Amino acid sequence: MHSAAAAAAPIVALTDAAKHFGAVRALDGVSLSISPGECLGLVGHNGAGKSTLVNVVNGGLSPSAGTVAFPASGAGSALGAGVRSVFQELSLCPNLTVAENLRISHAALKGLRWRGQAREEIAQALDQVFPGHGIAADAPVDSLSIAQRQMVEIAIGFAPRGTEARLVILDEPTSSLDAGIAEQLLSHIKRFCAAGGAVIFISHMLGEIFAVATRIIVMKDGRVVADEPAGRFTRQGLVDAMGHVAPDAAAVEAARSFGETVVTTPEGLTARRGEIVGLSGLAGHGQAEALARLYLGATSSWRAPKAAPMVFVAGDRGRDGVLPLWSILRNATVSILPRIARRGLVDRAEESRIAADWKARIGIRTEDVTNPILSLSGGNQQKVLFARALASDAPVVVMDDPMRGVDVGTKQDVYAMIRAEAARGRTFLWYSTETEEVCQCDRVFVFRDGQISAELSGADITEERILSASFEMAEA
Amino acid sequence: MTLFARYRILLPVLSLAILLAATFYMQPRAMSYFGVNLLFNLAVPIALATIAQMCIIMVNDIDLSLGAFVSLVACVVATFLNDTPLLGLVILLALVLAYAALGAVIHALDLPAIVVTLGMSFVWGGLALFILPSPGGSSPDWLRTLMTVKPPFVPMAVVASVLIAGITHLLFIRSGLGTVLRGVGGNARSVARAGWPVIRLKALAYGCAGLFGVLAGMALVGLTTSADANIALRYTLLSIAGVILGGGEFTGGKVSPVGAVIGALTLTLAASFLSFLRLSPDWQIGAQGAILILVLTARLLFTRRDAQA
Amino acid sequence: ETSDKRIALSNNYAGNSWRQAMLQTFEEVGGQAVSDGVVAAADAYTTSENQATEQAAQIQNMILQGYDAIILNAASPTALNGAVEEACNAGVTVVSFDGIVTAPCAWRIAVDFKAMGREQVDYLADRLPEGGNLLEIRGLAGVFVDDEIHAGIEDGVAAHDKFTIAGSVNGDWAQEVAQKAVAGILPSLPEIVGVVTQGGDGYGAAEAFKAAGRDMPLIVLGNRQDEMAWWAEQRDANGYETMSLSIAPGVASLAFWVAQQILDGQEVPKDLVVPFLKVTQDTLDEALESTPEGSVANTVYTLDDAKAVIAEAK
Amino acid sequence: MKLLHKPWLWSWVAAAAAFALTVTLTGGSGASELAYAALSFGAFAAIVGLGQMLVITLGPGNVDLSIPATMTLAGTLALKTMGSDPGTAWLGLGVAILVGLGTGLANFTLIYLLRLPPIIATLAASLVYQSIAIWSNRGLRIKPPEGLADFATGRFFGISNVALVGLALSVVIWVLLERSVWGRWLLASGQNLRAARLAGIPVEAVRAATYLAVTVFAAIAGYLLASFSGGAALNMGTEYLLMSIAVVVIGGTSIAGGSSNVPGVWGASLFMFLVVSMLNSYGAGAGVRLILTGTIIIGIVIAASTRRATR
Ligand SMILES: Nc1ncnc2c1ncn2[C@@H]1O[C@H](COP(=O)(O)OP(=O)(O)OP(=O)(O)O)[C@@H](O)[C@H]1O
Ligand SMILES: Nc1ncnc2c1ncn2[C@@H]1O[C@H](COP(=O)(O)OP(=O)(O)OP(=O)(O)O)[C@@H](O)[C@H]1O
Ligand SMILES: [Mg+2]
Ligand SMILES: [Mg+2]
Repeated sequence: MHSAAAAAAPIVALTDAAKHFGAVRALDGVSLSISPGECLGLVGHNGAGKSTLVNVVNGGLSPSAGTVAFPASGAGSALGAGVRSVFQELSLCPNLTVAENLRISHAALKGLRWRGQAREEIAQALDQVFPGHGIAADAPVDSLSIAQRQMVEIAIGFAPRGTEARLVILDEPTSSLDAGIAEQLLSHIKRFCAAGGAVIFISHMLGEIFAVATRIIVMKDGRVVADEPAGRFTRQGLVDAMGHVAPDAAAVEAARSFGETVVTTPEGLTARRGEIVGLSGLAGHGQAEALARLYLGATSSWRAPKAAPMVFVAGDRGRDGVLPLWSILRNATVSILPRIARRGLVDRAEESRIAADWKARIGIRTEDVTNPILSLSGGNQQKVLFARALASDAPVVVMDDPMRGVDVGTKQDVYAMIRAEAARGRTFLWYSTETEEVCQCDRVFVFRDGQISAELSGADITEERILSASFEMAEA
Repeated sequence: MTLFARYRILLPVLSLAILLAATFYMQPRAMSYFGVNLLFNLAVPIALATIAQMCIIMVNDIDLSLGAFVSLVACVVATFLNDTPLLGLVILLALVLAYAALGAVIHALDLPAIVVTLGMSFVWGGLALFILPSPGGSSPDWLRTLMTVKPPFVPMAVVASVLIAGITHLLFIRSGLGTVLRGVGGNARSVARAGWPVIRLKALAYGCAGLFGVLAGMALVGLTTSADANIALRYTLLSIAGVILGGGEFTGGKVSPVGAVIGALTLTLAASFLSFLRLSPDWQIGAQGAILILVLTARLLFTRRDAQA
Repeated sequence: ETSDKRIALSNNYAGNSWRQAMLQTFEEVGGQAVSDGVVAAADAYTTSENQATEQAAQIQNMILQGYDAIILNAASPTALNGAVEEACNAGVTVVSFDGIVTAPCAWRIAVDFKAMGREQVDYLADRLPEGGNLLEIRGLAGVFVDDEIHAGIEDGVAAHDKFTIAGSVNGDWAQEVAQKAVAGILPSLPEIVGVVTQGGDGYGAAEAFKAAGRDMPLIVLGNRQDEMAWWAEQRDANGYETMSLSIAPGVASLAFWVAQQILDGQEVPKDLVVPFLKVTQDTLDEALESTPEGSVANTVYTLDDAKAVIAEAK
Repeated sequence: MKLLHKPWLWSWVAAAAAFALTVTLTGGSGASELAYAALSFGAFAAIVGLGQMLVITLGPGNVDLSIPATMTLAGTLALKTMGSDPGTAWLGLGVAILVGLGTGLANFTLIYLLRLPPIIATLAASLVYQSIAIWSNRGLRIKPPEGLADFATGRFFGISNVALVGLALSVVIWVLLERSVWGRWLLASGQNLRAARLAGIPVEAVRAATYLAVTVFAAIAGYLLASFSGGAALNMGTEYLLMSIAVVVIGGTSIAGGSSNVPGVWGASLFMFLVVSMLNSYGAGAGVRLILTGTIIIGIVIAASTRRATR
């Protein structure tokens, strides 16, 4: 299968492409070509330059050096060459309906009946990629859950839109999808490539990469460090190539003892002192809402006590976490200001000390913590949000899918940090779309339709048990 | 309740209906062809100005110069368009293009629209003073005839409002290009990524605002028969209030042309309703504020907002 | 016989003491007339902003409310003509005063604003035989009254060529604005011998001159109580001498009686002229005494005054 | 060049240019007079501008249109309470501040409880305040007590007292914004209200405090202005509606929220006074004056923004 693909002219060819942001070499001389029928898995640590590579390919950024060409179509622009992108951060127009969003990327839809055509086309695309999706073409996007939006965006990426999609770039498309939906996407990618399309698939979930990629590229610090057919990699080999020495997936320790119950919610969610409680189930079934309610209920919009009772780690960075005008330093310390203030004034020496400490502890990739937070890659921004929460002494930490876009190596570090903090008596409530993370927990609540459908603990926490609890009532 | 969330237009319609019923109850004389026309004819230029403001709010900007612009247009219409129609037309066209250029500049240099339009309000005002240092001019006859025409059964004001609402609905909600324009307000980046020249879209939105501003100025002169440099200054705030009353939002490209027209009618009617109440002069001004608050509070009663921060 | 007739006052602005005095006079005179059974109603309406469009709507509402006469202090002499014509067509009598309208069907009780400007310069010419530089404080740009008074002042300066207008600022008829504008232009001006104003901004100008440490020029005042009090103070201290002139807010009562006469079927010419109210050095104490603190010098017109004004115009 | 990147630079450059142009007209004489006038009148704009700046820092859509009405109401009620009696200056100040607190509280109640957009809420509320001012005093102009009037028009070491009050308030605001926890909270809320709330910031308290601060500042300005100009008038605040917004944005504060700029407010306030003085001095009519003022405002914004972009 490989030789057939290689024979055709590549859809896109990069030669020595580089992109510099000031001193940062986000992309440092990459040569790469993608042929029809290929599914390219792209992996690398946070800030390796994956998103930058994608933006150079699709024309969003022009390279500082080197060239980007589209030999197969001979077109001058990515759009003309049939290159489509699904971006790491959601990029639909929330005020428009699903069908209207298709119209944005499908300029050829014209005439009086364009609405009907758009509806039909998007419905078809959704049916094809995500059978049984349950998304109406006339629904305004802002009424959809984050997973549904991601699905719409992927469907628009694959939709015919007048011309044919030759290369679809998916930048961490599964980060907010649950396992079942992600599975649907993976099988669609396989079908698409088999039919002669090409895909660049970026993910930090190595399992997914192995499941779909025909070729895997590993990036590190703006360079390609490995580029081989998928079959030549093992999981460990991949992790080594990325430059992380991942500790063995830590086995859950034998049942620990916990303190008194410190959290109870109307849904029946409980957590004890020192416990790591997971929230699982299909995406969009009320886990995030339950956590937000819990957090907003426990804290006040009117008072900020010196010792906060609870802190929050956001997963949807842009919406819930990052303060975009500020430096890394100020973003990291914003939650602990009352504690480090004297007579209402911030103690700036203490602040710098704490920020430097956490930069080291959590490995934020930056030279200077006074750089703007937006100069960090997605995953590194996420680490800042972790630092913000862990730096406070709040006894309860609420985490809303906090590992979105965090690379494998960092994840392991963070898991360890969480366990250490839990051992010191902190309680964690952790919603995740990834079963692997849920398995790190002491106790797991599975959500379905906004209610708890199962409570698992200890050895019961297995992928099968969780999946069956997620679907149980659906089948009934 | 979800009914109101789903059909945002219901609420503006309902507030207008209630206010209208109250007005008719207070002043039965208003319930006639003649009465309805008197109640609403001055709402026609306001409705057009509100649509103009909506075009700007649609792309996430706000226009603080609209009132001054409509005043300038009124001065041009009452002088040049009346005396030398061709020159007048050229000037009006130039004004529309100036608005479009403004949109392009704001986008290209990434300027805050609120400041640029604040500055432009001085410029428009100064130009208007040049044209009409003191009130005067007169409406072209055809315009006066058009604005005072008496169609059978339904008064001009109602016909005009329905036409404005219908046409702008087609233009901004139903049409493909209108959808893309709203997309610019929703997420300009994704529109740009889809290959649209956002700068031209912004220019188009501003150009539309300029066009409707010009129409507002013309309608106004047709009704008042003459102009002065300060004639429409209050349209700036009135148009913003109209867009919001009509269910629009300041950011995110959420606007409704039909709602905007209804908002303009509601604002006009609210003032009439108050004058039928015959309050003491001390409180007449305050009552206008109170009724604005009241009508908007209805939004709270019906549309439940996310409890989240 | 007008005991069943209803009269409304359409007012476009309430934001200064002149307008407040006007509203108060109308309330007193109108209220008295209602309780005497002369008319059935005399209601005052004020718009929230000083805008012709809003006032046009107000007039249209008055038509709907079935008033028999509307007396009108207009935001614009021409921009209300559409609404005024609607009113006339509906059989409503429209009497405009102070801010008059040009619609042919309406009555006008006008002040000769041009003469007001001219008289100021004439007075200065009298008092300052050797002439010199003048500072002009104008009102709100783009408004009819401002243009008229300004034209009168220009006429006056043309007639007395010993005067030149060294500087001109817009004071928007607000004391704070005038004070600020004068303070801003003063540093660049040569010696000023006289200040011509449009009323209500003389005190602001005086404050600005004082703050700049300049010699106090001859400032023509505008009948506000605080201006006159300042004048009296200066007079007592150093013999300061000037004059003050403006239209009396009580002209609303004149308009009321004129409207009543028209409704009564009397023959009334369309154009009436009302003299402005002038305060001189001799009448200063008298005027100060009769003006409430913080208000404006006023004259209340009676039915007989109205009849006299009508007779004079015939 | 670090200086060239300061957002407040351009308003100061423009103010200096307007000053120089006016002074050249007279060949240098009157410079100190002009500077004194600019400082004292600029101070009123700066005081209301500082308040408006805090509100604008709260992010898009946050603006207070009730400033003129609050100034008028505070001036009116304070002067009515004092009634020209000597020794009542502090009482009057207290009344003015109470009025500011009252209108701010009312504004925020509309914004918070009724969830009205601030533009509309403050606009509508200001009509009510205007009515209260009319009703309470019928437009009568009461003179301030003599001592207070002397203070308001007086000077100390050659700088007008009003400007000194303005400068003192500016220093307080500057320290709050740059150093205090409250300032951090305000700046964070302005960037992303939801994220700020989830980071544990008491965002409603911050918003409430800000909406109270702006009206208190407006009230103080109204009190001073009424004392400065010999009494409160119903229209005394009118010109500060656009002025308060203009000085904030010309001064380089981002309208998108989350960043604010105290020196810029002063530069812009001086500029707004000096540009009118300059154009008046050159004999420009109202039309020319407006057109040039508008053009210069846009010019400053463009200059400031292209600097930002090349950073
Ligand atoms: N606009 C920008 N300005 C400055 N630096 C940038 C900018 N965009 C990206 N960078 C830097 O370029 C590097 C590569 O970032 P990129 O977003 O491509 O990483 P990534 O591999 O996608 O990481 P992640 O997995 O965390 O999304 C990072 O160090 C980042 O800080
Ligand atoms: N650029 C803008 N100009 C004017 N008004 C704006 C602007 N952006 C937002 N607004 C409006 O100002 C109001 C307050 O803004 P704020 O950011 O606090 O909204 P919000 O209360 O968070 O909105 P929501 O709850 O609807 O998401 C909102 O009604 C918003 O629509
Ligand atoms: Mg990335
Ligand atoms: Mg990532």
